[in-house]
Amino acid sequence: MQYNVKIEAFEGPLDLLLHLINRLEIDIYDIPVAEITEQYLLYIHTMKELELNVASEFLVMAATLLAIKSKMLLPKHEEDLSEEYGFEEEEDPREELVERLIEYRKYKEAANEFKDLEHERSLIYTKPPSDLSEYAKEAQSDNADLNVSLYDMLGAFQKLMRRKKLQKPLSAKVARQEIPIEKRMGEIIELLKRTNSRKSLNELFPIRERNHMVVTFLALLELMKRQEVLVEQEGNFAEIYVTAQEGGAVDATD
Amino acid sequence: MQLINWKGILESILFAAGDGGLSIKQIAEVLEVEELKAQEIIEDLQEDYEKDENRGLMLVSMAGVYQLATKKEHAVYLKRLVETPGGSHLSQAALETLAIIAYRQPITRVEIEEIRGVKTERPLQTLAARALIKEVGRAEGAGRAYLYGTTREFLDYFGLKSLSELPPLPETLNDEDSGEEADLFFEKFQELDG
Amino acid sequence: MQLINWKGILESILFAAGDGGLSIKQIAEVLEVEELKAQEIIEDLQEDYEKDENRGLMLVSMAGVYQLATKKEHAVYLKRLVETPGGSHLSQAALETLAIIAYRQPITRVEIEEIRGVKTERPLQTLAARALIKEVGRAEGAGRAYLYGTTREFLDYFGLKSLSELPPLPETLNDEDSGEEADLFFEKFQELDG
Repeated sequence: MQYNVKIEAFEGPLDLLLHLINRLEIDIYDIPVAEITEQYLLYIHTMKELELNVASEFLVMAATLLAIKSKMLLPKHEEDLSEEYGFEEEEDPREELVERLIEYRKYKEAANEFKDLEHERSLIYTKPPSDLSEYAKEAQSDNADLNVSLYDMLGAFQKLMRRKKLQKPLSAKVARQEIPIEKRMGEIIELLKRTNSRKSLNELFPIRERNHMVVTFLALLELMKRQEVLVEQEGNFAEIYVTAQEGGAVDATD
Repeated sequence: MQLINWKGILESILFAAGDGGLSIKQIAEVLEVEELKAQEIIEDLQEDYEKDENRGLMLVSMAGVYQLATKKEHAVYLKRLVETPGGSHLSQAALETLAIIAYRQPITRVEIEEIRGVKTERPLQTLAARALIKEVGRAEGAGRAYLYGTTREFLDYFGLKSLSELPPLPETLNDEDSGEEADLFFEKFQELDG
Repeated sequence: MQLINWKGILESILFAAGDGGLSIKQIAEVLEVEELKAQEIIEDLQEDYEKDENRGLMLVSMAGVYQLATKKEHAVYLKRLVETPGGSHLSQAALETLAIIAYRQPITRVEIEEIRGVKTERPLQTLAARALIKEVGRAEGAGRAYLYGTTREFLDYFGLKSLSELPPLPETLNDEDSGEEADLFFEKFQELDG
């Protein structure tokens, strides 16, 4: 499998050719076709020996190279002939291939620059938009002004996915160090008493990390069992609220 | 002379942690200092924010978690921000929410909030008001929460014949997370996608 | 004397907008100032962030919007917050395809394949799924093939302000040798085989 990965380091026949040109220190404008064809075929041969799936493009290129090679071998008199007819420059059978290689090389290098940019960008972190519902009036209902596309939606989603990775703060480390339920119970009681108000269930799960959420949930169950907190819901589907019970025994300072 | 700019680093990590915030323990771990030292840095930064009127943030502590928030006196500008939707685009928050609903419907608000990591009431209101989403039923179980899905208008607006025409999501996006608890969500996506 | 703490207010609203960012127009509207004045405030705040090492943030302009982000030098601390630092990078095939699209847009799949010399369906799918490219129209002529172009997310992903900020297309070859390992391997194999 490892071999497979390495051979696939070549994006295609042009990539492989560029690599050979580089390695053999060949002038791209004056490629020794016989030599490079031989090297190229050696790679293809080896890939086949390894029973790797050689993409058809590689075979097409092999045929192209062989065709160029045979054109290059055409008898010399033809060149004389063309000179007689006044052609300044005989068309080089390699020309088209060289142009393709040079064109491809530009983008291959640009891809490397993109890779650097990608890395630079990965060093900075942004934050999700804040929830501004407390500032909101009624929402707008006309879509004529909307002016967004599916791609804007997907783009927003990509941002979210990239960001998500940061929203599991230290989950590995935290997972190894157990959060004591007792401690979390203390924190919850402390919060409820300090603010002296009821809290929605949502507010009691400030850390969106599985372990912490599970511990918080268990802590709440335990507090309910011990009648330290009162849990209420006004209607069937309404928000659930938690209030501290008077005279609870859990020490808030712990 | 202080060689490490603790306050700057603390500001960075609190900023990136967003509404989730960080506990003193997490802060101490990331900064690789004792909790006592972390506490000191927190208080230093808190004081900076308070003293300097050119700063728009404050450092608050809620339920044992520290997080950055905007200063109360700037509320009027935030209100204006909400009322001035970005050149009449949907907000980033609304677009995210819409994407999650589009690909994972039917889905409850709580599930959406789990994915986004922030409260999502306002984006849901906006999307419902614009008829891009609607309540499509009720979830089973305790809360019988509303389930949201996309509407015909959603398809019309984005020029889709059906939901199956939604662009596929990337398969490789989460390769690195393999075996990690977090991405049940993504597995679900791939099932849908598959 | 300055009565209104513009910088603080700007910090507040940029903080709230998060990675959605704000355009100069939105900023001017919310602050109720001229765009020129808004620009000035932006630059002031930018300078504050840069000069003060005790600040962990910077004000960047990406994909046509201003947003707050953490300073690069704090990346090492932020990485500790994440379980799998780095995230999923684009493959070489995807990067090549994207480079061709970025410089040659609008462009059809066939044209891309001519340049790369290989089939490019999969990279195109990946890029579209990651919202880095989109269909921007149809080519004239027989097949009426889709034309591809880059998106706002593309600019954001690479931290570019606009397409005009793309690095110039390279013309000269560097002596990079990415396939060295493959070579060694092939040589070994040929020895064995021969």
